[in-house]
Amino acid sequence: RADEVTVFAAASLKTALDEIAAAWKAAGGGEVRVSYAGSSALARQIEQGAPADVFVSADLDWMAHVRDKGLVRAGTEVRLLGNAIVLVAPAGSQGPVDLADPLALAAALADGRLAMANVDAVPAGRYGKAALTALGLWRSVEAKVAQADNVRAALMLVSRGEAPLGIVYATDAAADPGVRIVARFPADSHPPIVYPAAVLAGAASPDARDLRRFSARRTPARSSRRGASSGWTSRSQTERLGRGHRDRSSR
Amino acid sequence: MTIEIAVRHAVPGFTLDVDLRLGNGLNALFGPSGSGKTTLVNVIAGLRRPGAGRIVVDGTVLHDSAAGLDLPRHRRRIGYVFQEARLFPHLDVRRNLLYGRWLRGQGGGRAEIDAVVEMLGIGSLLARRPSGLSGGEKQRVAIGRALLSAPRLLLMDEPLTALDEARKAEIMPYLERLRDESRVPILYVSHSVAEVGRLAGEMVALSGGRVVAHGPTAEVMAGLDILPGGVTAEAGVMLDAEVVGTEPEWQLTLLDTAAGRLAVPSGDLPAAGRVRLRIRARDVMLALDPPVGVSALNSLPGVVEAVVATGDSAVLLRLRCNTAVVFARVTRRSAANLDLVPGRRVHAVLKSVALDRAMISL
Amino acid sequence: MTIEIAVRHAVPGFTLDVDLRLGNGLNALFGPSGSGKTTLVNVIAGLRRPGAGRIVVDGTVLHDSAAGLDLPRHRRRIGYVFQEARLFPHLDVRRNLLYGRWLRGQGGGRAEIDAVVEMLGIGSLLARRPSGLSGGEKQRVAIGRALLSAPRLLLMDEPLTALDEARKAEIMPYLERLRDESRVPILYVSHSVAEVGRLAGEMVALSGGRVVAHGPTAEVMAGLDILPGGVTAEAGVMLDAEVVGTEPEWQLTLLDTAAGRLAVPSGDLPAAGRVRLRIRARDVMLALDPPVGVSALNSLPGVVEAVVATGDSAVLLRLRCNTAVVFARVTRRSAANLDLVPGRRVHAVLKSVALDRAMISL
Amino acid sequence: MGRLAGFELSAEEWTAVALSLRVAAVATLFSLPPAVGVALLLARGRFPGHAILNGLVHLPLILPPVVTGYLLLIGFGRRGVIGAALAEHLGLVFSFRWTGAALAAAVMGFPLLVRAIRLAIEAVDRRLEDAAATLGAGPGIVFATVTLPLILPGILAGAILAFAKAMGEFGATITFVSNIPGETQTLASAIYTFMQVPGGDAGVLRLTLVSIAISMAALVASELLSRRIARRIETR
Amino acid sequence: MGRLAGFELSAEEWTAVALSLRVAAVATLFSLPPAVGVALLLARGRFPGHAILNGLVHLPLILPPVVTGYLLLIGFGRRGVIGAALAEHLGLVFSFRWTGAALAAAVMGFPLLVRAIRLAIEAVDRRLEDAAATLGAGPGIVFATVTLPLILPGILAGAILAFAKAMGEFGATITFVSNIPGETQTLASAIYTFMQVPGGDAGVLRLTLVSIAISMAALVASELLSRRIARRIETR
Ligand SMILES: Nc1ncnc2c1ncn2[C@@H]1O[C@H](COP(=O)(O)OP(=O)(O)OP(=O)(O)O)[C@@H](O)[C@H]1O
Ligand SMILES: Nc1ncnc2c1ncn2[C@@H]1O[C@H](COP(=O)(O)OP(=O)(O)OP(=O)(O)O)[C@@H](O)[C@H]1O
Ligand SMILES: [Mg+2]
Ligand SMILES: [Mg+2]
Repeated sequence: RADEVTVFAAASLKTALDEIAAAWKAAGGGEVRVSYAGSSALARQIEQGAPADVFVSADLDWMAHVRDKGLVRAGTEVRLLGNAIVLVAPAGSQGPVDLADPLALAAALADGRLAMANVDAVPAGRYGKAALTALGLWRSVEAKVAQADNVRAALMLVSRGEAPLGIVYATDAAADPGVRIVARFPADSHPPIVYPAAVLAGAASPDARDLRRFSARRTPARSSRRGASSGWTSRSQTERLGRGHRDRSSR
Repeated sequence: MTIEIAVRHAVPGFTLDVDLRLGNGLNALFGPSGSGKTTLVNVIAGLRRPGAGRIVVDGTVLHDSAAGLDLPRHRRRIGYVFQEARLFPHLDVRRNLLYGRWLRGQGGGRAEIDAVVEMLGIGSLLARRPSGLSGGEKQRVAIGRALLSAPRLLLMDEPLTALDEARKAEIMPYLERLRDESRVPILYVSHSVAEVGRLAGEMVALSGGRVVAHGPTAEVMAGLDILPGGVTAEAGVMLDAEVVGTEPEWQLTLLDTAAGRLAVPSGDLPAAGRVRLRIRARDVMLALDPPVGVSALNSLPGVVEAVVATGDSAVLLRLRCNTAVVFARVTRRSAANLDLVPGRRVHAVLKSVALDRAMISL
Repeated sequence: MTIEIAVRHAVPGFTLDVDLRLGNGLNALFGPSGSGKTTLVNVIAGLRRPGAGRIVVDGTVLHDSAAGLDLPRHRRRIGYVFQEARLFPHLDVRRNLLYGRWLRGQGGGRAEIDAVVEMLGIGSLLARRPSGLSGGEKQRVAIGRALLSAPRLLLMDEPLTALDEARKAEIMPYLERLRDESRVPILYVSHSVAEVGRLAGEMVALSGGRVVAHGPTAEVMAGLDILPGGVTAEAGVMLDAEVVGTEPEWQLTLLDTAAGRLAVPSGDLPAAGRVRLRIRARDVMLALDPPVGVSALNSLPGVVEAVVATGDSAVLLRLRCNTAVVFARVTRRSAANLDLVPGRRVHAVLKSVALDRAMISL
Repeated sequence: MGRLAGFELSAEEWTAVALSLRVAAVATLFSLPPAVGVALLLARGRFPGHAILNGLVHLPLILPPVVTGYLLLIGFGRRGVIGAALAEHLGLVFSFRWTGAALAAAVMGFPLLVRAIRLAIEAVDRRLEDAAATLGAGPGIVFATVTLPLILPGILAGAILAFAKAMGEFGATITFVSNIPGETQTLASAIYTFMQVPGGDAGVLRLTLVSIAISMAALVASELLSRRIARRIETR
Repeated sequence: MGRLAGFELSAEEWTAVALSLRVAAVATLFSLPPAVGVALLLARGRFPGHAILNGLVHLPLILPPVVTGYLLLIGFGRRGVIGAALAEHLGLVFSFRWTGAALAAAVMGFPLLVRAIRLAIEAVDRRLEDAAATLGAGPGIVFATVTLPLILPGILAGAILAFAKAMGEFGATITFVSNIPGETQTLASAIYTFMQVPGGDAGVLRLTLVSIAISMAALVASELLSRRIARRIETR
């Protein structure tokens, strides 16, 4: 199936990539098969010779890991999408939280938990921890963090009311009516949130080489359902975010 | 105490249909393989629910289909010695024996336990698990387990078949005592006429799921020739007898029966009191004159009353000796030779050694 | 064909230690419960590996501990009727019966199968599963299964105990024929002297894991009084006999034995040829003069040779009638009355009906 | 020291080990009685909802663990129908507690436990139970004195399966009670965390070996125990 | 249509359903023979490596599924020691094929299968096997004609457990063979994918119900079958 592109993509990108793939196909770009899984699993699979043409990672680290193994076709790497992290609370809750106030976050939590994705392993968690640290808030909430398997699970903990606050991607917060954003983390408080994509060295599909053309169709502007902002950062923002933090491992 | 059983129970290809009223004591259930003995016993124990019927033991209704009544099996207080031992594999012999007792909170009764253990010869097995026991050992433990559970009715399904004669001879007197002293009625399944004759007051003969004969063992035995699985060799009569004296030097005991006086080996017979004596037709020799110079000690004068049955080579004759009936089986040729027709006066000659302990029940 | 068994097998608390050489035909293994019969049979079948020893059947070494040789059980070609039926629960009766045959690729032999099925009376059970069978039915199917597996040695562990007399009477002649016609040696475990006496050419008595008597059944039987579990009632002799004539009108058959001529009921006896007759000591009455006017048809002149054993009430006398030994059990009182001391001339009086089919083996 | 250093556990990891043991043990022990009950119902009962109960028991096996975790969250979370009631009336809180991890492990292991026990119950010779009944034992006593001892090896087999499963379970656990070091971070969650980061393989290996060692020890112990029980109740 | 629309499956989802069925069926069927063999070894064998074999069998239960998946990837992947050998000599490729998903499901279900069969074997009355041997049946024939028929209910119970497990398994599968639509995307992986995106709940519910329906059907069928077998071999 030479005309078919197999994309290994981080599972959190499903909504966005499905739209991009549909647009690509509509523009005569041929079939796209996307295998959604955790970036770690995908990277290990690529390492073991997976028949993937394109890798879209949830963070720069796993992309760097794959690149270091010599599995990425040189010069094909792009920053496909960007994102931001926000502090969310269940939909019915009160007021915003002032992240500049060193006591506000802990006070808002009271004896509840702060839902985050795994702060050591999952990108969203790592970004959140970095931001909280940069803002000097980490110590005050460290013991109250509930680390979920992934950012979606963290979101769910908040929307189900299990946790009063959570740190998730802006895209997730935008898609879930069960939560409202109570604070946005400054973009410079954490490493850039970018989703790098690259053509893999073993890519079989000729179309895959045209990743730039593929990635041009990225950035779904609007979430079709609610008409609100989907939360993805624009292309220009993404490029900007990437600069200066290029390829830095956050660990 | 009475046992009323009127049940109908059908499985594909077999129907048990009995209506019985049994008295106290030991009642035998007799019949060929597949005649429904185990099925009936299971129904009484509550292990099979009859299609229809009523079972009453000692005034307690165990089952009444019409009234929708069915006493749970564990409340029936029935001791059941199964045809296959069914010992608990996870308990040692001692715990198997005491299982029922323990449930009824009767830890005590050491003497009774010891007596049963001794009688069954299982003292050396108490700490063992059932898995290593021989067939007969298992069966003995199973008997002990049922005996010790203080039942109000004891069901024993071929309990002694796995045992040797000597062991049977040890257990039978115990069952006699149980029957006579404990007032626990016993329903005793057996193929052995000798066992039944010795132990059972009443006897029920089953065939094809139906009762074909029922009555005092003596009477049913007398008709054994006509029973299915005709055990001709064992046909005979049961006589009530009174111990009237002993001849200590010869170790003989004298019994007075309705047929006359008989000398039998003393063995463990009491020195006084009543016993029952079984006289098998095949053990009776007939003589026209009182025999002299023969080893047989007993000779009862009597009259031939009837030819009960005629076989190929032998006839079964009913004699009246005094007031009692005695059967004799002789060859047709002897019957012709001696002209043994009704009315003929004869002497029934009986060896004392043929009237051994197996023929006498206490 | 011979069977050599010299094995020692110990389990905690019990040691089997036998050294036997058995001839062809049916050999009985006799002994009280727990004496090691099943253990021995299991060792021969290969189900228990003896601690040490050697087992040779018909020249084939089944086991030789010294040589480290142990023929796998499935290659021993031993038909085994277990003490508990052990039918395959997932196969119907027919498939149970044909299991061994099917394994040996002998689908045919319809006639033989039909004969076995008929003899065992299990024709109506063929399509049933073992679970619903009665105890006796199971046992009969188990017998059929072993018989039909074309074994070179047949082990039967109390095969008839679960059966009624009538059924036994049907199966025994079949076993006699099997013994005589098929040349398959049979090791037959039984507690029943009657069965053993009728069927077995040789007899081994076990007690506590050891052989306490071994020899021709007649000889061992004669010594039964001294055997453990003394089955005194069954003591007697076995006599070889020749059918010399019949009295068709009376359905009697005349047998010539070393002790003299005897008339017995004809039944299914052949009109000519040799049979064996068991005469129980308890059935022998002694008379000083030939009795007249009595129903007993047989009277053998003889001489008291010895008092073999003396019990409380009875003595066992050894007589010589012609060239044969016959035992008689009489009360001590009779022995004294008639002065039955060695050298005394007497007549052994025997009822023909006491010499019934159960006492005769073909 | 040098070469072994890589295999030394951090304090946090020791905590995870201890927690895993506690979670697995509690999950197994507490699910035993209901598992025996359900197995008994399924093996012996003939009632209308039989198939449904059977299906329900198998559900945690059929569903992806995260879905099970999600359902647990909905049911037993702080705002969950059952969770709220339990918290109010019994003071029993599952959400973000190790008890929740135990609940998740118990639920995930339940089908394994029930199946093993059910198989054992179905293998029991009911004639022995009949014999006990004639000796005066009511259904409860028959169960306690005959059935239960006879199915012990099956219960043990099921328990060891459930324990092993609890040691390895993390999908439902992390979804239900997330991953709070010292509270709900079990060995499996810790391993998973290491799997997610590049270069975490050494950590994965180390904790995996610990997990295997613990489960092996449990396995060997259960084998010995079960062999001992089996020897006591063999019928041969 | 309107209200049902949410429950209609897309073409891709139908593919996932079909694939799941195939994966679960193949995994269960192919793991049956080795499971019976291993169960036999564990139940009857007395050999030095007994404990190790037993531990190995339980490993997939003890390890977090992602670790199992990772080990499979390393061992049976294109570059894996075993995977490379199999591909070269037998042309059997697991990596990123549905066969790999089946392998993962088989491995994950193996402990359940073995345990169920082992319990059944241990419940067999060996005296019946002895009887068959005296009738001339060698060990293999005894097994085929006596043991096997008697343990059928246990095998069935194990198979249904393994099948259900295969339907729900995704941790090891997604780690080993990824989540490629039409090739390795099973129902469980599809559910996982839905769980990862906001608003995927409807998809999760829909696919979960399909998964449950399939497993329930299998469950009910196995119950009926097993009851039929059990009736044939009851000893009462
Ligand atoms: N594993 C064992 N451990 C201890 N004793 C045993 C074991 N197996 C058998 N025995 C003992 O060996 C003796 C012989 O047993 P066996 O089954 O051979 O007796 P048997 O002669 O067949 O008796 P029965 O007529 O009652 O069947 C018995 O006392 C039995 O308890
Ligand atoms: N479930 C069943 N289905 C069909 N027939 C059955 C079933 N249970 C018992 N039977 C038949 O009922 C008859 C009576 O069985 P039962 O066990 O009562 O006989 P029994 O008199 O105890 O015989 P035995 O002396 O051989 O033990 C047998 O022919 C048996 O095959
Ligand atoms: Mg019966
Ligand atoms: Mg025996």
